[in-house]
Amino acid sequence: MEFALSEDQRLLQDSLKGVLAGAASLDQIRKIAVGDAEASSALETALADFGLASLLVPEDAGGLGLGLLDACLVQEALGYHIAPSGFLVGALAATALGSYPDLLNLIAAGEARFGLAATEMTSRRDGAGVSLAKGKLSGKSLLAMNVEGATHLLVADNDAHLHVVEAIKDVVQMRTIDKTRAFHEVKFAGSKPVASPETGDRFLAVARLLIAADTLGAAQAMIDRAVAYAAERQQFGRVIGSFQAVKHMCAEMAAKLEPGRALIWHAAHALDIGDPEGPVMANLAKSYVAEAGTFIARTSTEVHGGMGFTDLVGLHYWYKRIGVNRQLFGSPEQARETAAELQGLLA
Amino acid sequence: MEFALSEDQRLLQDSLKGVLAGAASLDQIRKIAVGDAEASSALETALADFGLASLLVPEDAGGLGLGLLDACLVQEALGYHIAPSGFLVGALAATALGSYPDLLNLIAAGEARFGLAATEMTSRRDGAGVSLAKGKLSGKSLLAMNVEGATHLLVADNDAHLHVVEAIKDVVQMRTIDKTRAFHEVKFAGSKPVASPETGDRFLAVARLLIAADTLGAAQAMIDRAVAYAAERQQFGRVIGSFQAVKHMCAEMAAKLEPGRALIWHAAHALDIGDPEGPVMANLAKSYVAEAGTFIARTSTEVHGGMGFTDLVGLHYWYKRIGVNRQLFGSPEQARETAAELQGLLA
Amino acid sequence: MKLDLDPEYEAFRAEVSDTLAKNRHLAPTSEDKGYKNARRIAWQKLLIEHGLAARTIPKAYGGYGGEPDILKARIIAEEFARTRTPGPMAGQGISMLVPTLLELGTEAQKQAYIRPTIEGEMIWCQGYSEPGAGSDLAALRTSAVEDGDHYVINGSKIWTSTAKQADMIFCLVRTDPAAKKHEGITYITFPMSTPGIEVRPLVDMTGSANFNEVFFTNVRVPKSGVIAKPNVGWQVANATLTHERGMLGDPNATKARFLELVTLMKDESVNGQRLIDNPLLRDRLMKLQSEVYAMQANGLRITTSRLKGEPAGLAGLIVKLNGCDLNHEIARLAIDALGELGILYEDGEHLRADGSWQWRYMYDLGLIIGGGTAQIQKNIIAERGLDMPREPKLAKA
Amino acid sequence: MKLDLDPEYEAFRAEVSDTLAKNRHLAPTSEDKGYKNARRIAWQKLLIEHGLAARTIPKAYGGYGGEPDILKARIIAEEFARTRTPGPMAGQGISMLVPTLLELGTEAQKQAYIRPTIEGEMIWCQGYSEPGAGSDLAALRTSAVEDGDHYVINGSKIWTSTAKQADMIFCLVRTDPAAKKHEGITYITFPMSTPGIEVRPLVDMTGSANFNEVFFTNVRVPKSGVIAKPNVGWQVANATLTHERGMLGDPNATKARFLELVTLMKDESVNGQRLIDNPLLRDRLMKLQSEVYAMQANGLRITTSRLKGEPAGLAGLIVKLNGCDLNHEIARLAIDALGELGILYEDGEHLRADGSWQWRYMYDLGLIIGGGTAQIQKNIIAERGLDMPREPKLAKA
Repeated sequence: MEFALSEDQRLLQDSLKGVLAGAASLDQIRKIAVGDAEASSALETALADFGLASLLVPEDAGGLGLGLLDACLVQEALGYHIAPSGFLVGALAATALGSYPDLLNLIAAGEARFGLAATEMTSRRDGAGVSLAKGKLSGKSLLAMNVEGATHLLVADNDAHLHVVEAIKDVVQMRTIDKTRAFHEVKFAGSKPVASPETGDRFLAVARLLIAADTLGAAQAMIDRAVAYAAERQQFGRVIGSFQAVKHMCAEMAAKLEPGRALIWHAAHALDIGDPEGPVMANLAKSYVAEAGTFIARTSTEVHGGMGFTDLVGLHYWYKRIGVNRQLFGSPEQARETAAELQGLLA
Repeated sequence: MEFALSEDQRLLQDSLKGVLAGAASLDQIRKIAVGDAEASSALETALADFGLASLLVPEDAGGLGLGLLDACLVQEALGYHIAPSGFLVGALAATALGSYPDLLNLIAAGEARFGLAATEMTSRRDGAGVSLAKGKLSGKSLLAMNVEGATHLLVADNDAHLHVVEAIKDVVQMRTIDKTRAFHEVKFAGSKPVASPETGDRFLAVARLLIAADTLGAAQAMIDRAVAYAAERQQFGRVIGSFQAVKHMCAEMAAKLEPGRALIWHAAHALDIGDPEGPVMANLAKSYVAEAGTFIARTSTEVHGGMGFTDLVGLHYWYKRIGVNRQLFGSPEQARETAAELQGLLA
Repeated sequence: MKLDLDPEYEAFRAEVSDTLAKNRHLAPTSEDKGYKNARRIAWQKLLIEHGLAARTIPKAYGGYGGEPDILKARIIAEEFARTRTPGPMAGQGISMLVPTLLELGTEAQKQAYIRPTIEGEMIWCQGYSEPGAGSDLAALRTSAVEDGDHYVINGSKIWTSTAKQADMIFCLVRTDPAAKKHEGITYITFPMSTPGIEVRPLVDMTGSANFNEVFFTNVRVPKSGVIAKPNVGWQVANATLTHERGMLGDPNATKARFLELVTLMKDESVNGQRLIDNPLLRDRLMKLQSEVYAMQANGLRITTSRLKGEPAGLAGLIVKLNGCDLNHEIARLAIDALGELGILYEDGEHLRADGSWQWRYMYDLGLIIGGGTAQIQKNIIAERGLDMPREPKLAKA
Repeated sequence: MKLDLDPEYEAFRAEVSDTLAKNRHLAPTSEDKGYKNARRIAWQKLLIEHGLAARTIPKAYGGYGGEPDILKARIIAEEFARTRTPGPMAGQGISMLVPTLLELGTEAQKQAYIRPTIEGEMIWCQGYSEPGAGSDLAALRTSAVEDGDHYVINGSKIWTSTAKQADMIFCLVRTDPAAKKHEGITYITFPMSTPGIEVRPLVDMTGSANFNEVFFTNVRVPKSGVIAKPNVGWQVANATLTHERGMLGDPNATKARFLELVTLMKDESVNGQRLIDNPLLRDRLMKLQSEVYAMQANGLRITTSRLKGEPAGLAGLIVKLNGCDLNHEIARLAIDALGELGILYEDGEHLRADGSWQWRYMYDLGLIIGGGTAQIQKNIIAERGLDMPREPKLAKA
């Protein structure tokens, strides 16, 4: 038995972090946030060169054939560096499209790039919702992810069935607190699915797990920054990190987050080996890390004092990343309810 | 406008605290907890001499005609001194029986002593429940209060209607963590109500408000004890009250509890003057103080370190008082749901 | 316990209401923007004339000259709110500088500054905090060196709101670097037009610049701007600082915000269910209501203490800590209740309440930190409210 | 990542299971009470013989003489649990004194104490904490004054479990009052039958005496009881203390408790509704489950680190803080779910699970405090886990 990352996995994460330290430095992220196309495409190219697109595509379809645990490590690194990336949606598509080798080939070759319109799987509001009639999709979906530049969209219909359609033009950007990631409203007017994969409970579980991994990374960055700031900042003639209140705030952040890391590993591994508890664990991981993240986002900001509130140290990018992730793919409460349902605890 | 206690009210509370400092010293409470009849009756006599029984009975029925705010001050003092007393149930009876002057006269004269069997108003379990058929009560009620020595019982039937019956013999003691207050299972076999008062939302609101006042007192005592202990106890060459972590624990306890005091005053006054928001406030007060109390019970014990866990300092009497009060007359969640219902927020 | 007002006050309320009704047509509208807008200044003067602004400022300095009366002040505020009439001007000049001048200014300073300030003709900003001195405000290092009848100021300030618009600044500077931390500070006023002052907007997490940084490079200012005398600036500033801290966490503003949240949860639906019909969200809402009501009752207690001239004690010390946290939690529930749509900001068809819930969720966190972090507040509660020991002195490293 | 075991270990599991099945009829039953019960001692000896107890203790001292193997130890524990077979004896003699003796005892001490201790013929208690020295353990003041080849001990100890039953005590005493706090302490063993020792049961909030106080009045004990040498007792004690702290917060025990709570909430109803069908209670349950699963996964991570001989880092440092709190919260939910019936205790028709939820709710709070309060744990996490500065030294008062 070995509950730890393999040498390869550590290497994967470290080398990706190396790439991100350059292409997703805070300076670069600031540029991306104000719409600097050059910075965006430099990051995109760096990540494409790293081979992220083919990571989860099986080897026989031309991919690297890695697993969800590897994907979580990638997503954690992206969250740590608040890097925007199509990786999450691509990974979801790769795991959902197992029975569509042609699409997988395109993904592995970097020729198919997926967007995702699935918000209504968990929450339908403002008249949104996509319905399938006579083999065609109509309706609209809110807060679709990675729509710009996508060749395909993965869409959830009102019965929570998934479909793949080719790129949709009728989109409107929806501005959120997170300036680094783009979200869109997408309107479907008779699109014909090119694929309709069956994924059961697994799809939402994987989506929630990956977003949890993203929050794990972002929250870890906020802890690291708080500890580093507390070691530098002087007040009342001593570094603030020597005040028991500040130490305990940092200790509480670490104590809350660290078990979330192990839970994500466990959930990812369970999904990778087909353990039936995998989806339960993934939903619990989303809940656990979202709650820990909310606490850490606030607490790290408080440790930074007034600086944490300003744009000067840029801490707010992580705060907002965590805040947005909390809501994506459903609230912590919804994830817990799904976990209860998967265990047969609902009446 | 004056949102403060009157001189009379302060005097009432101070003089009662004076009585309790003697008759309900921790030594006396320890005796009562192990069933020392002499200590029990000394306390009972002291409180009877103080005139608690007639406090809420209108003047024209021979009572003092005081209000719920006064009753809350009394109950707070009882909670502060973890004193068992029939005051709460007596006060409930006095406010419920406004249209039964004969019973009020008996209460004021100390000739009627009330027990209360109303747990099933909020929670029915284990086959408990009291039903009225052909003018007679049958069934059983759990965790009835102040049954011993009672001449009358105030009973809630399954439709949440109240009735007064004469003393019931068929009772079995139910042991709880709180050794100072006695609870009983009561079986009704055809008792005939001598009164059936209508009180609407007010009855449960008053019950919850009074139990909140009891917790307020007990929690205040736990804060006072923690602060005093922290000023005495030395560790690592200094009093522990000089450690920021301990100071902040005490500050958090005080910050949580203090607004609860004002809320109880406000709710009591609103009920006294017939403000329709009174029952909402009383339910919110029960919720607020129960949650603050749970936090304080644990935190004060932690400030006391190992001593808090032992019987030596007796802190656990307050811990248990708060723990039992949390459940009595319904959980904080139930109180919040009642408040929502009273405001028309339920579908 | 008595929550209604004496007839005298009810009569006063009627009078205020009447004055507002009669003059409301003169009030500025949303068209009247900016600090020196003529209609806003005229309105302010009218309010002063009727005793609805600058009520307790002596007539000699341009005020109404009324007696201090907390209840009347509250009635005035309530009537403005109830009738939705634009209220009197606010700002750090009016709320902090003027009281300081009245207590410690020279006659010349009072004559020069109070009238234009309360009439809105002179805008002030505050220069207290510095990048290196946050919670430890007295560690400020902006220096003022004597040069004849002037001081030459170098250094920088942060969290200076209205610095761009201000005519004048009231500022804490270090005039005696050799003195103990609290004893070498001077409270000084000078024009923002003095050469050598640079104002840089300070963008914060909300995305806008609600504050500024102010940089001083060899700024020569006359000594006549000193309030009281040199090196007692810490004491001069402290009285009004306490006042500022008390303002954060106003329970009536919190209650208004809570009521907006109730409306949101009754009006919005997700998956065909009203938000308020979700038991988890409703329970959180009611828990917040219990806290809102508790803080409101706590506020009534404080008002009564003030009326009696008694110290508010613990009830007063906890307001900032509890109130700011409660505001943040109200915003947090609103965002959680809105779910995915709760992340929207700035504009767009699906945005709710102009994005104000997210704005508040961030800005309120700023307020939790600003004016004394939660940790500083807890120190104060423990030390002043519970008489616990102060932080022991450290050995020299 | 690999969560199943190698075939070698699966074979070992089969072997353990087989041994237990064959011998289970010899195991003590609920009739076999008390520490020196013959059947319990015989069972312990049988377990040692089969390598299921005292597995890594050398044969020369009565153990099985096996190699340390964390996985085998885990398999053994799991098989006892799975088959509900009474496990090996535990106690502070076996878990703390024996490892200390093996590392630092003289040959004579090892010969004299290890075999009877692991066989359950010799019961030990621990004398570390004192009423005046809780979190600050090294502030202990029980004195041991030399008198020829003896020490004379005066003082008192607290939190001494099994003091009533113990034959022997291992104890920290101050032998050099002039030395620095950590440098004048000696680790000494002596019989509890020595004249001058008084044991008083210490009743705690659960209502029972789970611990004792021990008072020493001129207790004369031979110097031969000293482990290692005089005045290094702090170092001697420290290794096993770390071990003890790690034991608090075992995630498997927590998970078992959680599963009992799930059963309770499925089986119990109030107002005709199953507890688990109450959305607020169910949400709290699932939140706890996420924490239980996280701590369980965290435990697997620690086990792997141990297997590799690597430090467990933060994952290890947080176990006590999180685990004890989680246990307390599980008990709290059980009580809240039971509502009014949750306050019952001791006995009675309506009592659930023998009152164990209330007992745990209190006892677990004791564990949050014992073995280092939550505040001490947070200091440790900050200083050792996050490399934050230690508490600065204070100026002399």
